[in-house]
Amino acid sequence: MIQYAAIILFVFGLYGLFTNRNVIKMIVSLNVMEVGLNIFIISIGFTYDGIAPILSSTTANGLLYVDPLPQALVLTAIVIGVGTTALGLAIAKSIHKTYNTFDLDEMGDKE
Amino acid sequence: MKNLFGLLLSLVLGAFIILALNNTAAFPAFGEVDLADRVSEQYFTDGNVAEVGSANIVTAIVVGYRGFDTLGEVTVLFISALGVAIIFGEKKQERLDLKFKPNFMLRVGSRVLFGMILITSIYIIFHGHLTPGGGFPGGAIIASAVLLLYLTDDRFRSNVKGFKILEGIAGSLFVVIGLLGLVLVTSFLQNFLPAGTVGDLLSAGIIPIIYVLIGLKVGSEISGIVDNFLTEEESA
Amino acid sequence: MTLFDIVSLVVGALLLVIAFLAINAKKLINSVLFLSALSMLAVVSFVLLKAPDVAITEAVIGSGLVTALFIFTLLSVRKEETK
Amino acid sequence: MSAILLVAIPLLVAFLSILVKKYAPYLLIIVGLFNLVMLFLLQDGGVIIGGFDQPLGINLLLNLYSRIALILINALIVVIACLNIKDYGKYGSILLLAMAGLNGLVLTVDLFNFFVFLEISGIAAYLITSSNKKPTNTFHYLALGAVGSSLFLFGVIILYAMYGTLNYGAMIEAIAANNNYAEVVLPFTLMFIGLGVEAKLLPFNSWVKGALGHSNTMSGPMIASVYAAALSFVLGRMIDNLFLFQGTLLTIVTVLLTVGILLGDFMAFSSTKTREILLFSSVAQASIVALLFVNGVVAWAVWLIIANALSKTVMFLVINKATKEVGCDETKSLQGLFTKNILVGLAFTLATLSVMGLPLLVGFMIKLNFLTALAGAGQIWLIVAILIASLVEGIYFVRLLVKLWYKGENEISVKYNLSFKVVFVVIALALLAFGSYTAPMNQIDNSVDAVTEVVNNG
Amino acid sequence: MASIEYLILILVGASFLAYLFTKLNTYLGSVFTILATMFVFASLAGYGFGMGLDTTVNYLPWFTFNQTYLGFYFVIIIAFVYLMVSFFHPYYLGQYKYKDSYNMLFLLSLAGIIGAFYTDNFLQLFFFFELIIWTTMFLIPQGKSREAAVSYFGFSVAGSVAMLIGIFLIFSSTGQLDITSGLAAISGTNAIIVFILFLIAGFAKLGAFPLHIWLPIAHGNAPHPFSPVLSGALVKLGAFIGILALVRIVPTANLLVDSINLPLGQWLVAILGSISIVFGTLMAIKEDDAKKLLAYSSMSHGGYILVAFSLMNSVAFAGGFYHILAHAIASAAAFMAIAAVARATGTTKMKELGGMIHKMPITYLAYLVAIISMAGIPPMGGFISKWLIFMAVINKGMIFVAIAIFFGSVGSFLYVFRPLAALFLGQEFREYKHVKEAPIMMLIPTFILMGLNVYTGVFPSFILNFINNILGELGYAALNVTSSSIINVFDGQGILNPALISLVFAVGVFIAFIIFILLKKSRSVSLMDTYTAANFVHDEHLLHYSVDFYAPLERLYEKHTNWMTKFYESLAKKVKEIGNLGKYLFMSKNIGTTMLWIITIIILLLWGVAL
Repeated sequence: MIQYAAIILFVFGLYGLFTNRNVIKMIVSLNVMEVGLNIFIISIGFTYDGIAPILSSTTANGLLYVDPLPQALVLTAIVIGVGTTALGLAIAKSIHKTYNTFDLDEMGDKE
Repeated sequence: MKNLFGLLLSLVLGAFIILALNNTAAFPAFGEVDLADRVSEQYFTDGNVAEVGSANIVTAIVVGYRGFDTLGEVTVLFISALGVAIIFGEKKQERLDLKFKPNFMLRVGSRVLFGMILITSIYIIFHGHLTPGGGFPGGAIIASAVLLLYLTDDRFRSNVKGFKILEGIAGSLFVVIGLLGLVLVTSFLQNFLPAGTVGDLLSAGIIPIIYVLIGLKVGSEISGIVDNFLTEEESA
Repeated sequence: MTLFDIVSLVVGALLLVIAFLAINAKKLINSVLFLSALSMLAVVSFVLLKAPDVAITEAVIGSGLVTALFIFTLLSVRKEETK
Repeated sequence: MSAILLVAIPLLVAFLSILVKKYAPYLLIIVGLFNLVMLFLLQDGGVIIGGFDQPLGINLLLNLYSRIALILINALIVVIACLNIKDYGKYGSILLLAMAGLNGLVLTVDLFNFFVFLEISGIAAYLITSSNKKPTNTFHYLALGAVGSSLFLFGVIILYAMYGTLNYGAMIEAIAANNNYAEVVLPFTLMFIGLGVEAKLLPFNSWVKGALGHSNTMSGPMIASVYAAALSFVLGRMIDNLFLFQGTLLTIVTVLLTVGILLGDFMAFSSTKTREILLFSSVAQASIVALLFVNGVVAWAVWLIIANALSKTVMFLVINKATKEVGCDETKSLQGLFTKNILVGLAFTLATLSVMGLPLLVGFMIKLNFLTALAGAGQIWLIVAILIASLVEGIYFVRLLVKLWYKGENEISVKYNLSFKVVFVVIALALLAFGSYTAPMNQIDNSVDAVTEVVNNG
Repeated sequence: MASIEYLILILVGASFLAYLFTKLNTYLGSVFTILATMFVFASLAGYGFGMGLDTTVNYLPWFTFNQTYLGFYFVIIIAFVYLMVSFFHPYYLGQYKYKDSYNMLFLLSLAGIIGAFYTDNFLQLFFFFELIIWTTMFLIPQGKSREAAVSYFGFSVAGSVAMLIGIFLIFSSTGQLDITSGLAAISGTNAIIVFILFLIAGFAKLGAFPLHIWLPIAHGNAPHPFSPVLSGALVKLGAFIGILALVRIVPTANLLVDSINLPLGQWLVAILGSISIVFGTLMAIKEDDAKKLLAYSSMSHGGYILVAFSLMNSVAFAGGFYHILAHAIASAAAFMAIAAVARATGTTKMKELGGMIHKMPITYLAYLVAIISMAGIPPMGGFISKWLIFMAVINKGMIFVAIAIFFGSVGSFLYVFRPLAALFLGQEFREYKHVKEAPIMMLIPTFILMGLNVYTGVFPSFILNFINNILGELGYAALNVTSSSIINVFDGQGILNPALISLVFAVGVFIAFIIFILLKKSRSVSLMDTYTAANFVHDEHLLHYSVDFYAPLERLYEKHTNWMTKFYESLAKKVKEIGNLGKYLFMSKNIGTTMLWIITIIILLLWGVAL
């Protein structure tokens, strides 16, 4: 269920980029897409009855763990997403400084 | 109209992706993953666990097996911090004013809180190889502590230059540790310290060291970004 | 239907609704807040999916710092507009 | 000594360079030269990182294919950096990171690591275009780039879920073992489109117009030559080793690329701005390269990438410098640019003729050979499309050349520094030399095939 | 021992030397160019006739060469035109912007020509073709118009693109890249396509209908010393490609046009050739610029060549080959005469000129001889070739083609006479008082060409014997030529004795000359020495007819002359529109558009997998 929701979230991100002409909203859409992708990545490593991939002295060997690799990947992906978002926002701010609006449609043909 | 059309089209796309995944035999159904089919199973073998020495397998992967990814990820953050600075320009900047005047109590309170948050973050970073957490959340928490100071004190300006130096040195040390691995053992980022006992605080070889560096770097980078966002060009 | 299924159904539905609201919100600030909420829900789903590391990171970075950055951007702009 | 240094050293220096900002461009040049020396010293082979061999860890692979790509990338970055020390010195750290990112992109054989480097080089590219001072265009690039890399990651993750590995070689083997074409359509589609955004393939590349249409002497050649070359190289490797383009997927990809070739040149034909002409022509060229990879014409695709990167460097440098001084890039206002700069004009002309594929220059040999290869594969329709496009291309380039060589209404004077001229002459001579001496090309022909095997064995 | 590779390498080397020398001194460089061209022509003439060139030298990897009579025939004619034209260089280059590269590219293109006709491999053929195109392309804009180069290049490359597609079709269906065996091996539908593609290439280079519009633009605007090369030499490349297609591939051999026993493809080409003749003639009649007029005449002569080579018998082929030579000489001479006039007066517009005969009699004579040959009147070379072609056409019974050819001949009188009348005859302008005859260096080629025009008309046997060699090579019967130059075609149906005709003609001219001497002379008057409406004339007005010479005739078709040009213009516009559409669809500033494409394409690609 969550996996499907993740895919739809990803698609929503694309949809947001398709409809919105506002820079901030586009960055929001990108973030929605990233959240969707992250959940999807985690979901492909999930196992019913699996436990978090942390070994401890109390747990014996032979337990069922969820796949740790996707989690590691998502850690990386989240931080990368932050980098992109920060940069996007910085650009958005400088767009606002130049055109005095966030809306790409309202900028007119001012080259 | 365009809105609806786009929504429909993207929902169709979503449906197609879901259908395609369902039609794919090799794609495991949700929750029915068999680790034996994957590389991941090998991360749990005793030999590998002992070699890396980290109880948190995710940490073992992030810093150990796929440490190179993490270096790249730190670089992404670094480059975007750099980029934010370049885009905002390097002219003299002044702080963004706050709408309200913070009183004395708030300021002192936030200082105390700042210390506590910092300690938490240090804990998170140092236990990264044992419990969930590690360099990234830890670093982010450091940054949020700095953010707290920004929000509660309208005259607060962090030492941006200090962040830069910290950032640069932490990053360089990361690479240097990697290169030490290359020189001392055989490959880049290879562990050259004893792995210790799994579950101990002082275990997992270079993993805690690297996580500390990552924490510092992430913290200073995000703080730098926050600082950049909270300042603006001096209005002449 | 297990508890997990029910919770995940609710979380999934909420995710979709909030994402839709975030994308289609009229006001930018609402959009940003919905995004933050979305992030929080993502944290919930990460916990559900047994990924505590990711959950912590997402909680701090995704719903905390990113939202802060968004809001600062909007704030600085609003200040300019009022000038 | 290991190929990891090609990535690690630029990263280390980049981290340090923010402490000594002023010297960043000089550091960049030193690192670039160091990398070039390393590239001639290093031996072929895989590199293990972190002490864990694949599939547990991440591997790099240096072979002839990646070596060629790396030499080209690093050399061009050094050249571009040398020419722009004065004007764009503060982008030194960014260029260092771009170098690290692109080197990693070419070297890595791990799909997720590939994504990380794609992001590093991508963000560096957004920042490079931000030097154009056109924030909307940079944002356009950023948004599409982010979508592209997300799509790529999506594809990679699906592949991981299916085959349980992220390593290139292991993945290829797993796919071959599974041998079910229909299963891999979804991930390959997503990955191809994701890479296509960055590699300037047609329906996904609307960022090109803004990013290159207002480029300067740094961003123009960086994006149009270095990035284009690097992404073509990695896309080529993906297409040739990993992607199983068959059936509908093959048809649609071929159609897309063919349309890209034709429309790219048609769009250039209908442009009056010099930089737009150049950028649309490079869109068409990128599609040709991808099409060659799809059809397995690896050796000539590699040569085409190299020749294009060299020619486009010259062309963008010449035009962007002139545009900066004249203040407008309409072909009309650049008329007579070469009347005073005969040497520059000759280099530009040779570069253009090479792109057009006229004899005595390397472009001709490449064109003839890849067309022969396509003919051998029975792809007569592709030949027809490519040739029609190159007819159109020839016409607009000749129109442009004639305009630039003969005086218009206004006299314009553009001064090119000595360093620019040296670069132009060296590249033009290289284009001539490769064109008349064909032996090394035949060598590559054999060795690239061997490379494919090395990659397959991981 | 002369070798083809040596010649090419020498020319390439010489071209760079020419660049340096010209940079030092225009005159020096041009003289060097003359010497280099002369050397090459001499070596070709010395060794080539007997197929004595060495093909075994192999310094250039990848290149292999092969001598054929066919190739040599073209090479020697073109090299000769190059040599003649190079004599003009010292007097013209001074006025061009990039004179140093002019000489360089001139010599490089000659190297390309030698390579093109001596190669036995398709890809090399293409290589040399492209080399010729781009070297000559940069020569054209040094003249009047910049756009002329674009038009020349566009059509040339369209031609070579068509040829290359044909080559690769041959390669992919037969695996052959050798010219002779490749063309022999191709069959079936592919053969038809290759035939068409090669003909497109030939038509484009030859400037035949419907690919002719570059011809007047390029010829008319090219630098004066380059127009003779274009018309006399480079256009013949098209004839070469046309011959490859028409003679070597007979794709529709079983699709005969019954009444005349000719393959359908060849028949269509003959028709198109006739259209070229008629169209060129009509346009030439209308043209005001002397060079453009000659350009249209080249088009119409290209039509003759096409007709000749589509008739599939040795008489026609011989006529075609002979026409290639005759037209090369005649049009080179004509263009060079006009170049000389243009150099002296600075214009080629007929309405601005007149009376040059008094100032430049030798040039006048050269032009006169050239147009006599062009119009196909004895005793010039053009007569022989046209006679052969007439004979072949009539023998085939192709009425319409025959009508076109006769029309072209008659039309030739009409148009070639106009520049003669307008430029050389009539009254002279006062502003051209200072004009002198061309310098001696320019008169040398003028005399040589004049002599050759007559020689080819009076003593064709040497050349026809050589053409017999070519015919043998192509697998056709030799033409019956006696040593005293009596030509006998179709077993006595047509017998031509050029020497006799020339003698008769000479006697006639002599008688006319005597009458001219004996009768009262006309008085030469200046432009002002007249009056109209009882007033003296104070402005200079030309009183001879040089404008609207054939106004009533022109009125018949003036509305229908440029629809071809319009077609190409609209084609270019269409391409531009598609480009703009592409920009709108794919290069929009709107990110959403690209997202739409991404979504759509993924959906499209998943169609099969998802459903």
